[in-house]
This record gives sequence, structure tokens and C-alpha cells, in this order.
Amino acid sequence: MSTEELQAWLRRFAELVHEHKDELTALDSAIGDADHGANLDRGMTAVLAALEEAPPADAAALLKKTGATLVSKVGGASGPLYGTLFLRMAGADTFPAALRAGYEGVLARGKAEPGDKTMVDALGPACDALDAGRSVAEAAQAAAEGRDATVPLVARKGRASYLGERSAGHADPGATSTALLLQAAAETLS
Amino acid sequence: MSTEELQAWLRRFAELVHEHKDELTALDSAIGDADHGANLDRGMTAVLAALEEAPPADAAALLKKTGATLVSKVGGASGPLYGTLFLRMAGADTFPAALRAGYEGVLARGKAEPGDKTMVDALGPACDALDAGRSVAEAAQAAAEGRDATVPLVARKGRASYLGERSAGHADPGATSTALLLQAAAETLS
Amino acid sequence: MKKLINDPADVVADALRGMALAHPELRVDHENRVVFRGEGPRQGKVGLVSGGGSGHEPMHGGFVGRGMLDAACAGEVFTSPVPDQMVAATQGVDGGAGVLHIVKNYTGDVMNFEMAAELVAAESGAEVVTVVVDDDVAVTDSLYTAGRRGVGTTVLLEKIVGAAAEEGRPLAEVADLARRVDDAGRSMGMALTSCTVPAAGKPTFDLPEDQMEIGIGIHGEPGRRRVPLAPAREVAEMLVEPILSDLAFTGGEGVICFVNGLGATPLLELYVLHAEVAALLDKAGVGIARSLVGPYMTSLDMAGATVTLLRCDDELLRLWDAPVVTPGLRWGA
Amino acid sequence: MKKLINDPADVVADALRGMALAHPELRVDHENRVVFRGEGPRQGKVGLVSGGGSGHEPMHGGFVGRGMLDAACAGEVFTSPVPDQMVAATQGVDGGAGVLHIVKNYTGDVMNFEMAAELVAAESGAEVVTVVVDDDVAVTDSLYTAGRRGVGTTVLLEKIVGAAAEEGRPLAEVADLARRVDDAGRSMGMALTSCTVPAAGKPTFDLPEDQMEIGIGIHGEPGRRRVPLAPAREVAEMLVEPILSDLAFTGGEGVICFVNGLGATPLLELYVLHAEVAALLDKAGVGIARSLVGPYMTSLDMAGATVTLLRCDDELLRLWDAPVVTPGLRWGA
Ligand SMILES: Nc1ncnc2c1ncn2[C@@H]1O[C@H](COP(=O)(O)OP(=O)(O)O)[C@@H](O)[C@H]1O
Ligand SMILES: Nc1ncnc2c1ncn2[C@@H]1O[C@H](COP(=O)(O)OP(=O)(O)O)[C@@H](O)[C@H]1O
Ligand SMILES: [Mg+2]
Ligand SMILES: [Mg+2]
Ligand SMILES: [Mg+2]
Ligand SMILES: [Mg+2]
Repeated sequence: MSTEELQAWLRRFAELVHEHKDELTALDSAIGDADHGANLDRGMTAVLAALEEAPPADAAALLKKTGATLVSKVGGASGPLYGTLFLRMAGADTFPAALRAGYEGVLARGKAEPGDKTMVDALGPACDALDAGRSVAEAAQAAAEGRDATVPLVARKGRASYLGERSAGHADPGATSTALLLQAAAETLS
Repeated sequence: MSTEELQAWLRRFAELVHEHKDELTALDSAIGDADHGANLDRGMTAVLAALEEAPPADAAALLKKTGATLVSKVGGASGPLYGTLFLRMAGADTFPAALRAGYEGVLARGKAEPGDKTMVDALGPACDALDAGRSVAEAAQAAAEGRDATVPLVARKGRASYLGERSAGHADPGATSTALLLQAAAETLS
Repeated sequence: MKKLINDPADVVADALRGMALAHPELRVDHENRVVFRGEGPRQGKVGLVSGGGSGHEPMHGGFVGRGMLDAACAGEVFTSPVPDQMVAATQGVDGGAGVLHIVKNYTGDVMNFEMAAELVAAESGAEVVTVVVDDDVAVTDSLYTAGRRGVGTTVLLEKIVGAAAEEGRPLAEVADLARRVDDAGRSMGMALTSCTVPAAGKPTFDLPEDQMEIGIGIHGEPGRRRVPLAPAREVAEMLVEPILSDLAFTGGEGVICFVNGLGATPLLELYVLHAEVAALLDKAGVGIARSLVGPYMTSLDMAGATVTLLRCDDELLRLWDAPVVTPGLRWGA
Repeated sequence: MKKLINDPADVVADALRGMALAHPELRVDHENRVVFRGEGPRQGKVGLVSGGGSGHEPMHGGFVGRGMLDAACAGEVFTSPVPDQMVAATQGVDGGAGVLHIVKNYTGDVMNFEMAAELVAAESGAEVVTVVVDDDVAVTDSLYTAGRRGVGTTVLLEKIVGAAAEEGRPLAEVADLARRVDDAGRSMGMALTSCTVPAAGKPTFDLPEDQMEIGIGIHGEPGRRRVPLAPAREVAEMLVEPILSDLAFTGGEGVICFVNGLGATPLLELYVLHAEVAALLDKAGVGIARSLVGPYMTSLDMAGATVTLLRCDDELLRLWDAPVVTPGLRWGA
């Protein structure tokens, strides 16, 4: 994980979030409060600005800065969760190890379990793929499948859980943005 | 003006108001506050109930009761104006004289002048026709023409006056209900 | 029509029941539809009576209480109350020092209060003085028309004059003060949507998604002109400019700046508008002495706002700051 | 989208400017988006901090002042504030007696407040205790889910606990009281229309002209079920019945009955609904000790209402009646 690669990843993720902003918000309108696109877009815009302003010395600093900026700028559920993900990645040496550490941070912070219809359902399968030695592209594929698998689920965590049975039939917004995160990784990390 | 005739007149007016309630309210929506139909309908329903409850001894008592009930039940601009119209009719012996007295009461109470785009523009021509010895049917025709003539006018009195130039192009609700009052008279008074 | 009501014909009676339950400190005469202070008239105090069509809540019933009105008559929705109600209110608040009728300038309100005053006089009842509020600069003022509508200044006037009456001032003085407040206040309103009168069942006017009305009244009367939607900054200009060009507001002790919501406009938006209004006043050299921001004079479920500026001197500000204890306005006690 | 705003991205900042101008007695930290009492922390008094997404005004900023909150953090619209804001608020109200965080039960709010508390602890800052409000009976409560949302009870809790803090009670006691209030309060809401999040630009959900949503939240989350429009009488039943079957409200000193407007519902309709709610409570043998009717916890421009019942004892009522001086709630001083 070179600093350059990570920076490319984050830039691409920011781009994808911006492109899919309305789609993410539409998903969140169906089963949440219509702000997931705006939240992540605001956050990643702030991340790029922060990295621009004071380029971090190494990969760990870059990941920490990213996590801290997300925590400071996003709010809602996705701020602490995406923030924790990046903050926890800072300790590891390889991308698979980093993503696993981040994933565990997300689990600890959000207390969701697989199948609760959250970003966990995209992140978990991606970590498992990487740990099984598959490529980042395959991990992105696993995340996308995890996102799709949230569609029929009844949410048990996050705002969508308030809908009960009515939450079924829609993809989870956070799982969808997490699939974008992995897609960006596949396009930028070796 | 026999008590029976007058009662038939009021009953027919109440009927016409009820039938045209939505139309009167629609006219008042265009240049006022969307309540003229509801106001008069509430008022005439109360009048019929009051006359039913305690049948007045003579024509004067009947007209007074009608006017007082309208004043007590309608409110808005049409309550005092229609109320005064009937209260003032009570002093006269013939329908033409009564309507003229009522008309003068309306002018005194409302301080409108002909051409201000109010009920005055229907009532005045009807009085003039009767005073010229024409039939009640002809007076009703004059009232209807007076109502139509309010369409192009810019209102100077009542709520429609707040619209300035935008009040032109619509018939005045009060002139429209007054034309109904005269139509009812034509159908019931000899 | 989407409303939390039962039968449209019962909406005023139902709301008065709810109001009585929510405010046991008031006494509601349900038959006459008059809201009274619970404690009854105070001997020697001028009684303050107002009222008007319903649909403007908290105005006027919500302004009954210590330091403000003694009674308020509730008419049908957007329809002036009838003289009987005003007579009952006047008799019920008479403490021997006379009664002031505060009337918004609408043909119906003026005529019904006029008839009420005639009836009270005919019965040798309380001495009644009437003050008519006419502050809406959207309406051209002229001797040949019905004149300007009474809007936002009414709220400020009821508060200020209420404080003066509470001090025990005589009727003539209280009435003079009321006229002085009316002279010093100006308002202008706008709507993003029409309202829907319950009995009518549909919006009074149609307003396309990209248009708004400038110069509306508080009864769903359409405005003076229809313009494309604009940011709050420009809306503020369209409201403030006609007010400032109608009366000199500079100097003195500054103004009470009243940004009012029309029933369906959330406080968030009113604060945004208030910030823009304040910026324009600052640029024009008009100081804001006090602010009032909220839905105090509504127009059923209309989305939109009105701006009222009241030019103040020391006395008006002192009376504004005096204690008031009503459901709608409350401070200092 | 019809709103009195400028750029949707600026709506919170713009509204806070307006709020600061309207309420000079408060101190608004625009950088951190925290509303503080003007007079600063009082030594020995427990500090009360709340906050949440914007779009619920007057909650929470409008509840800052004597007898209620010490500070409120304003997040983006419908988005929990970030930990930095909560840290600034906590530090700014610390009078040496510790700080209570009052958090509505939403995943985002809970996690951000949690991180803030961790940050304060890491800096050896004020002692922080967190109380989570979860009173919405529309949501099935379960160990395996996010649990119930925090809605109307929050307003009542902030008032009651604010009075206790003002009396100088220690942090543990204040926190216990807060938990007691949360345990004794239940809410249920409904919507006639969706709201429109400014950044989204269109309604969060589509609701046909003849339908309403029962069991909605205050962030445009759709409800539990969609039903045909019904009169206020039946709406009251749909809201009150699930509340009464969730907790025993009879006996004791009666309830505080809070009928809340969601932003686009006029007071007239809230009074109508209140009358119906009161009739149902009467039938169920539940006494109303106090009523609160108005838009105190809104959901942008949503038309609709929530009902909250809080079971009271003497102490809760005494604290409810204690003086409060905030933009949103004010009495007794
Ligand atoms: N407890 C949780 N654990 C993991 N992810 C969660 C949890 N709660 C919510 N999420 C994720 O957060 C997403 C919503 O994020 P966002 O809309 O930005 O925040 P909010 O729900 O506060 O408005 C959900 O779609 C879900 O994927
Ligand atoms: N000053 C006036 N003189 C005569 N008629 C008037 C006057 N003002 C209003 N009107 C009549 O009253 C009608 C409106 O009645 P209505 O809608 O019941 O009362 P409001 O205007 O109080 O809502 C107008 O259409 C007009 O004909
Ligand atoms: Mg969301
Ligand atoms: Mg009318
Ligand atoms: Mg009317
Ligand atoms: Mg959110």
C-alpha cells in the first residue's frame, strides 16, 4: 500500500461517490432519511481537501487523516463507521490486513452482524475474499454481491430497521457505497 | 308582499345558494378567500331553521328575523350586508320599495359605489328596474346583467380590491349571489 | 384535502375544544366562540377585545392573557366573527373603564365590529373605541378603496397595547397608543403554496412548482404578482424593499423585526429568512431592537412568510418588553 | 422544491445566523455549530448537552436556556452532529459537576456521541454520562435491532431534567431522572405528507392524495403502514392506542400530553387533534395533568403530528412547572 496508490484509491472513491450521490440518496430515501449520498460526498470532498492541504508523510498518516476527517465532517451513521474503517486500517501493512482491521472496527463501533442489512454485508465478503487470497477485483465483486444480497433482507440495524418488513426489497445504501469503495480499490490498487 | 310569498322567496334563495355553493366559492377563490358559498349557505340554512322554529307573525317580522339571523350566523362581509338588506326591507310595503330600502342600507353599511365590483352592481340595477315599473323577472335580468358587468371591473371594495388589476376578468361573488336572490324573487314573487 | 380535522363544518368548534383543554388558564365560551382570560375582568382596566376569522392561530385566541388581550372572538375559517360574539366579548371584559376593539382592516371585520359597537351602545353598555389595523404595503392605499389589509402589525399592537392597558391607562390613551403603533408598522408577505380552506376542500389558488406569489394576504387571497422561485436572499429583498420605501425606519430606537410563518413553513426556514432580512436592514441603516420569529399569524396551511417592521421609541420597546402570559407569546412572568 | 432557503448546502449555517440574530441572549458558536446559553457555565451545575441533525427546530437549539439545555449541537439536516461539535459543547458547558449527554436513539447520534465521550475522556475532560431516549412505539423494541427511535419524549425530558440540573443536583441523580423520564414516556407519529430534504431536492417518499403514513419517524423515514386518510378522531385512535397498550398510564398524577406538529401542520389542526386525544384518554381513564400543543420537534416541512404521553408523579410535574427561559419553551420567569 503505497501512499500514492492509497491516494488514487481515495480520489477514485470520491469520484464514484460524487457520481452516485443521487443514487445513494435515492436508496436512503426508500428506507432511510435521504442523506447518505450527501453525507459521503461532503465527507470525501473534505478528505481530498485535507490531503491536498497537508500531504501526509506515509500511508498510515494518510489513512488516519482520512478517517479523522470523515469523523469530523460526515456525522450520521456513516461518519463514525467509515471514519473508524480508515482509522483502523492505519495499523496494518497490507491491504487485506488493513481492510480486515477496518472491518473489525466497523463491527465494534456499529455492533451490526452480517445479515442486518448494513455496509457490513458488503465489507465482510470483500475481506473474506482478500483473506482467501483473491484479487482486489474479486473482492470488489464479492462486495457487489454482498450489496445485492441486502435487497431481500429485513433491516435490523440503522434507520432502515424502523421500517420492519417494509425495508425488504431495497438495497442498503451503506452496502452500496461500500461496494463503490471496493470498486475504487479494484481500479487503483495492485 | 305576503308572508307566504316572502317565505317561498327565501326558501328558493336558500335552494339556489345551496346548488351554487361551490360556484360561489370558486368565484371567491379567484379574487377573495374562498368562503362566499359556505358563508351564504350557512346563513340561509340558519334562516330557514329560524323561520321554521318560530314562524313570524307578518312580513316585517319575517324580514327582520331573516336579517338578524344572517347578521348572527354569517359573519364576513356578506353577513352584515345581506343582513342589513333584509333588516331594512322590513319597513316598506311593496317589494320595489323594500328592495330599494335594503339597497340603501347596503350602501350605507358597505360604503361601496356602483362600479366598485360588489353586490351593489347587481342590486342597484335590479332596484332601478323595479322603480321603473318593470317586472321582477326583468329586475332579475338586470341583476344578472349587473353581475356580468362586474367581470371586467377592477375591484375597489372588499377583498378583491387587494388584487388590484388582477381582480379584472372574474365575476364578483357577491354580485353573483345577489343575481340568485333576484332570480329566486322572479320565480316566487308576483 | 389533507388535514387533521373531522367534519370541515366543525373545525372551529373542535379546535376551540382542544384549545380549552390545552390551556385551562383560559375560559372558552364555546357557545359564543370567545376566548376569555380565566380570571375575568379587572375593575378599572380597559378591556382589550380582538378577533377575526379562524385559521390564523395562535392569533387571536392565543394572545389572550395577562399583558395582552382580554378576549378574542373566533369566526368561521377566514370569516369575520359576527356581532353577537363581539357583544358577548365586550360585555365579558368590561371592567368599567371601557373596551378597545382591535380590528384588522377587512370589510367584513370592520362592518361586524361596527354593528357590535352599535349594539353595545344601544344597550348603554361599555364605552367602546375601535382601532383598525391596516399595515400591508402590498395593497395600494387609497380613499376610494377598502384600504390596506391588517396583518402582522396586529400581533405587535396587541402585545404593546396590552401592556399599556395592564398599567391601568385610560381608554383614550390606550386607543391613541394603538393608532400610533398602527401608524409605525408595515408588513409584506409572500407564499410558496396556497392554503386550502376546509369547507372549500381544495387550494384557493394554483401555484406551479416553480412560482411563488408576492404580496399575498393571510386568507389565501392571491398576491399582487407571481414570480419565479428565488433564494431567500431575494425573497427578503422583495419583502423588505416595499416596506422601507413606504415609511422611514431609520433613527429612533430601531425596529421590532417580525418574521412570521404562514402555517406550513418550518422555523428553520424562518430563521434563514430572518438572517437575510436582518442583513438588508443593516445595509439600509435600520437597527433591529427586537426580533420575533415564528408562526404567530398563520393562514391555515399556507407555506410562506410575512415580514413586519415596527418603528419603535423607548416607550414602545418598554411596553414590548413588559411581561406577557398567553399561549402564543410569553415572557417576563 | 419550494423552500425559503439559499443554497441547500448552506441551510444550517444560514439558519444559525438567523437564530443568533433573533436570540441575542444565546451565544452561537458558528464554527462548531453549537448553541450555548449566553451567560456561560455555572460552577457546580451539571451541564446538559444535546443535539442532533437539523430540521427539527426548535429542537434542540431552541431549548437552550435557563431551566433546560446548556448547549445544543446542530448537525447537517437529518444527520447527527460530529464528535468535534459535541466535544466543544461539553467543554463549553463544564461547570465542574459533569455533563449529561442527551442522545436520541439513532445509530448515528449514538455513535457520534459515544466517540465524543471517548475523546473527552481521553483528554481527561469533564465527567460525561450519556442517556439515550427511545420512546417511539412505532418501532418494535428488540435486543437484536437498533431499538426504538427517540422522538417526542426528548422535549419533555430536556425540560424536566433541565429543571433538576438547575436545582444543582449531582450528575448521577440527574442522569437517573433522565432515565426515569425516558422509561415513562411513549410516542407515536403520523404523516399526511413527506418532507423534502434540501440537499435531496424532492420528497423523501411519495404519498398519494388519499393516503397517510402511520408510525413515521422525524427524518422522513416512511412509516410502518400506509392507510387511507381518516378524520382526526380516527387518527387520534391510531396514535393513542399503541401508546396505551405499550405502557400502563392510569393512576399516578396523570400524564403530560404532548401533541406535536411536524413542521407544516398548523396549530388549528393540532388543537383539533388534541381534543380527540384528550377524549380517548378520558375514556381510558388516563388523566391529563399538563398539555403541550405545538410544533416543538419538527421534521422539516412534513405535515403530520406526533403524540407523546409521559406518566408523571409529583416530582416530574413540579420539575415540569419550574421556570424555563428558552426560545422554544418559556414560562414561570
Ligand atoms: N449499526 C450499524 N452498523 C453498520 N452499518 C450501519 C449501522 N447502522 C447504519 N449503518 C449503515 O449506514 C448507512 C446509512 O448511512 P447514512 O445515511 O449516512 O447515516 P444515517 O442513517 O445516520 O442517516 C446504512 O445504509 C447502513 O449501511
Ligand atoms: N364594501 C362593500 N360593499 C358592498 N359589497 C361588498 C363590500 N365588500 C364586499 N362586498 C361583497 O361581499 C362579497 C364577499 O362576501 P364574502 O366572501 O361572504 O365575505 P368576505 O369577503 O368577508 O370573505 C364580495 O364579492 C362583494 O360582493
Ligand atoms: Mg441516512
Ligand atoms: Mg369571502
Ligand atoms: Mg371571508
Ligand atoms: Mg441521516
